[in-house]
Amino acid sequence: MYAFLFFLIFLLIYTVFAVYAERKISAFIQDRYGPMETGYYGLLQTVADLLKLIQKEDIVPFKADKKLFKPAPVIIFLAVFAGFAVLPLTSDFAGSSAQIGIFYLLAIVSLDVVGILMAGWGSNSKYALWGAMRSVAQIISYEIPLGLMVVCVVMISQTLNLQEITYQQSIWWNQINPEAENYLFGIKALGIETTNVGGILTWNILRSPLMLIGFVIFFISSLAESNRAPFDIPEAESELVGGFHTEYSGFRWALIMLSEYGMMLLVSFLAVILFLGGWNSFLPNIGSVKLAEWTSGEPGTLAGHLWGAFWMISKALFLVAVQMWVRWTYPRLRLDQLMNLSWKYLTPASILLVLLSAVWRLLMI
Amino acid sequence: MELEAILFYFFAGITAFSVLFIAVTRNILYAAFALILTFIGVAGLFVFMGAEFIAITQILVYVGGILVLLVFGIMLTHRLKGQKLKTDRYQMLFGFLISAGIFGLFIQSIHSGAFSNLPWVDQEYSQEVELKSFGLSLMTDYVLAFEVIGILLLVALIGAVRIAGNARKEGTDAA
Amino acid sequence: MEAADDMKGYWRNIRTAVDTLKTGLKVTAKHMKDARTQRTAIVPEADNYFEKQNAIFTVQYPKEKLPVPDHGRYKLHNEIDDCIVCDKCAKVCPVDCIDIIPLRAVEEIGKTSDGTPRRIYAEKFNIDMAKCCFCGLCTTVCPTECLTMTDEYDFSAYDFEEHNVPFANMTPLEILQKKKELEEFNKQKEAAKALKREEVVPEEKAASGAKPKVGAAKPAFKPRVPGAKPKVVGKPQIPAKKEGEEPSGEESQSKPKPVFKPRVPGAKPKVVVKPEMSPGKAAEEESGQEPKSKPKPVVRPKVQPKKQESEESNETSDKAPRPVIKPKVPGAKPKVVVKPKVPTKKVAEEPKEQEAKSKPRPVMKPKVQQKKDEANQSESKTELPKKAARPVIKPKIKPKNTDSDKEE
Amino acid sequence: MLLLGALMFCVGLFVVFTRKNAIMVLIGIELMLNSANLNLVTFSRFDPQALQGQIFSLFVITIAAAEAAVALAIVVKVYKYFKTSDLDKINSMKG
Repeated sequence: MYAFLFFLIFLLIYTVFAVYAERKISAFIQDRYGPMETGYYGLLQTVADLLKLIQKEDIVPFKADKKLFKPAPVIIFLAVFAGFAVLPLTSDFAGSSAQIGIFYLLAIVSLDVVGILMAGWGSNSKYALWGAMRSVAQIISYEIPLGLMVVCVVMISQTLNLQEITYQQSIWWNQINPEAENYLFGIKALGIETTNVGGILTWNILRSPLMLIGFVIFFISSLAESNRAPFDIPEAESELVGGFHTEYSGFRWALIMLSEYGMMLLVSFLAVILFLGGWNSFLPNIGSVKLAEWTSGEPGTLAGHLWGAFWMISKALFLVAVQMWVRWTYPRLRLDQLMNLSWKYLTPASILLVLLSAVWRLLMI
Repeated sequence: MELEAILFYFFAGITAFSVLFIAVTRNILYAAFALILTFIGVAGLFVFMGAEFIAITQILVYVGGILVLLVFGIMLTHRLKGQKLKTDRYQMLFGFLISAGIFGLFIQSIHSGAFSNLPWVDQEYSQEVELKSFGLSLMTDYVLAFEVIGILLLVALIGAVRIAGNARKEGTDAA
Repeated sequence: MEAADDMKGYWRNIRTAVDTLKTGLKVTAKHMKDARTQRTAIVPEADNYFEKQNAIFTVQYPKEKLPVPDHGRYKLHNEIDDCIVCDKCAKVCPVDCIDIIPLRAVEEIGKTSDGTPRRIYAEKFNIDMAKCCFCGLCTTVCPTECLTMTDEYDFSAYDFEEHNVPFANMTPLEILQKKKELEEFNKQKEAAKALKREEVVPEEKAASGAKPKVGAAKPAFKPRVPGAKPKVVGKPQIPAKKEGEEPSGEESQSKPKPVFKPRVPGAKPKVVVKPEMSPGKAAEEESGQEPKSKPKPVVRPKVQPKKQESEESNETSDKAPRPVIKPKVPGAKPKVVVKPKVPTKKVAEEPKEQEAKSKPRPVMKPKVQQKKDEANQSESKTELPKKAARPVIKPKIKPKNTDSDKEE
Repeated sequence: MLLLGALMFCVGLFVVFTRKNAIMVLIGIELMLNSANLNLVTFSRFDPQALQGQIFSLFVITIAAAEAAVALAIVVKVYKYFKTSDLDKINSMKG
């Protein structure tokens, strides 16, 4: 329940500043300043925008299918926000530690598609319809490499529980599982035990180096999942005006944007949990210099919460920043290039990775 | 417990309502979206019966896959707005009689059937289904069925793509 | 074979993709890093012009400004003390943005800084910076170099009028005084010269007399004055504006008063013009038209070209009443400048007095009368129909004229 | 629970019987499959560790997915050919 409230508030605040950050990053990349006038260094620009959006008239096109048009943004937002339910924020603070956490997340996020379809169809606009169809085709296509990467991690971790996946990447693993052992690159034969070293060495990207590639694939697919450039053909401004949210205005539009940024954060959190050690510090213990322990409190203590939240959020925000960086670097992919990338490159690669990580898992035992 | 009961009836209500809505509505698209609601309701009920995995699979496959396919099908067969989405109904009387008759039959048999006396029924509800045991039994006892299903799915996938040809590539999305 | 090639291409694709993606990220990262500093403005001639490509380029305008070259050609400035009011700038101006009313002095009033004697006061020296195209012709042509282009480029204003910069520094009192002086001076003078000048003076007086009546009338009148003298350029504007003023002039002058007055108060001077035109046309055309548009200004430009193009056709067709007049006038008589003014002013008076003067006039009269008749009818109705009627007429005029012209 | 399953099944049946549109019929079939699932899972609740019901319903879901894919492919193809998805009008087998 607290996690629910926390994520709701955090999501709102995060979105406000993510929009600001996005504008700043894009500006810096293009040798501009970005917003400068509202507030110090333009800090309040998004707040002002938000106020404006909320005051705006809620325009519903006359010919729109109102039964579909109106609830669509809510459904999109709900689908994204429901995903936050299973995220562990710190070692002892998580929404639901459901056994099937990651699986649930994948499923609930796919509800997003329904909202987009409703919005696209209900708007009674060709741009919205095309945008929705492209968006759905894209999301479904990229769900496959995304899901397969999740499968890889699950095979390495042997659990679907997100909290447990994170614990496995921490120095506290043996607190919940006394027999726990971590080895460098996950291979026992190497003989370098890292259970108590922690840090970056126990992150999934190093527990199984294959995950490095996996992480890249996951990141690319997650960009597509959240309709971010360079995979933003669903809302390609130059051809589709605004894609599925062309007809929306005011608060409903704000909700759609909120879910887009929420989705960015969600996939970043997911990537952090699955590959980058979740709430764990990246500093390893080196001999008697217990960097890992110093920079991550014991689970359940206040320090544990603070450090955990700090690492988790800063890692996720870093990934969000990378998403923005990527967005303002690459040109938009064409539809056929998009599908090519998914079906000819990412999917085969991820299937191969699934196979390889199964083998890796055998080596880990 | 109270909350759980309320939630249970809530999901059951959603399911029943949306199912009836499908029967009544004449708009295919609304029917499709009501079907989503049905599936979500059923998924919720699955959770209450300790079948979390099935519930999630239900959402993932039905909502994320089949329904999107359905809506795409509707969009493609209705020429992207060219045609009305209404469907005619016919043989209302027969249809209603038959289904109502079968419904009555079901109700009667459910009431008269003493399920709790079946030999394999364990009276203690074991709520938590271990995900591990689920996976294990899937990969041991039912491995043949599992493989067959996999192949079936693959064949269906290829078949769908082959049938639809260039017209639609979404056939592959069902996977 | 193909498959092998394809596979090669496949791997190559992946490699190029990775390489290019990395390069792209590097480029943008570099820009992001350099965004901490700001680029300084470098002139293109500088050697290192292409060297610094990154860093923030934005100039936060009102707070920071880029230096302007000394010879910047932006806002015009007139040093009125050096100006000899030769009117050259106004003549050379391609967009007519300089508006000068000279006022002759009785004697030399001083010297400019380069020693040229000044003999004329500038009663008015306005430069409309909104019209100015910054070509700089006026500064080239200026004999005393009093008209220059400054480096001030930000002269945006909230009111359009503020772009019309006055440079004359005489007070109305002074002007009046100088005028009187000039008048006395003129009276003292004798012979034909005096006569000519007297023509100018009364006209100006009339203009000044008209000013208090209608606010909008002023700008309209002034152009006439210069127009009366040498300016051919001003003509296109003149007829239209005159039309607007006439009604007011007519009111005080001639019969149509009862008819016109009610209109005038209801509508602005400009609007009045249309009723005149419209009833005539409406009477002729009498078709059911919807009140479409108000773009009054649009009418004028159209009308004139039509007249010129279709003089012959117009004569036969009654549809283009006024247009007919003007072209005829120039064609018939050599005086281009004077006539347009005359007919318009006279219109009200002419119907009775000068019916048989020229072709155009007869054409006008019937219209005016019809208008009056109709106007009487329409006046008895409510205001709304009147208003509706006016706009209706105008749109008709244009399309019909053009259509009929083309068709004919 | 079983009642709900029965209701769903019957409505599915009703829809299949009374609609002309191929996609509507498909929706009805999906409903019927799902009601079967519901029953399977319900009974599997009484079946502690064997989980036959759940696993079977998993298979049902999978097959439903395959079925939907193929059926929709057929519907779309048929639509392209006949320009209608009304089942009554698709009555020639001349292909």
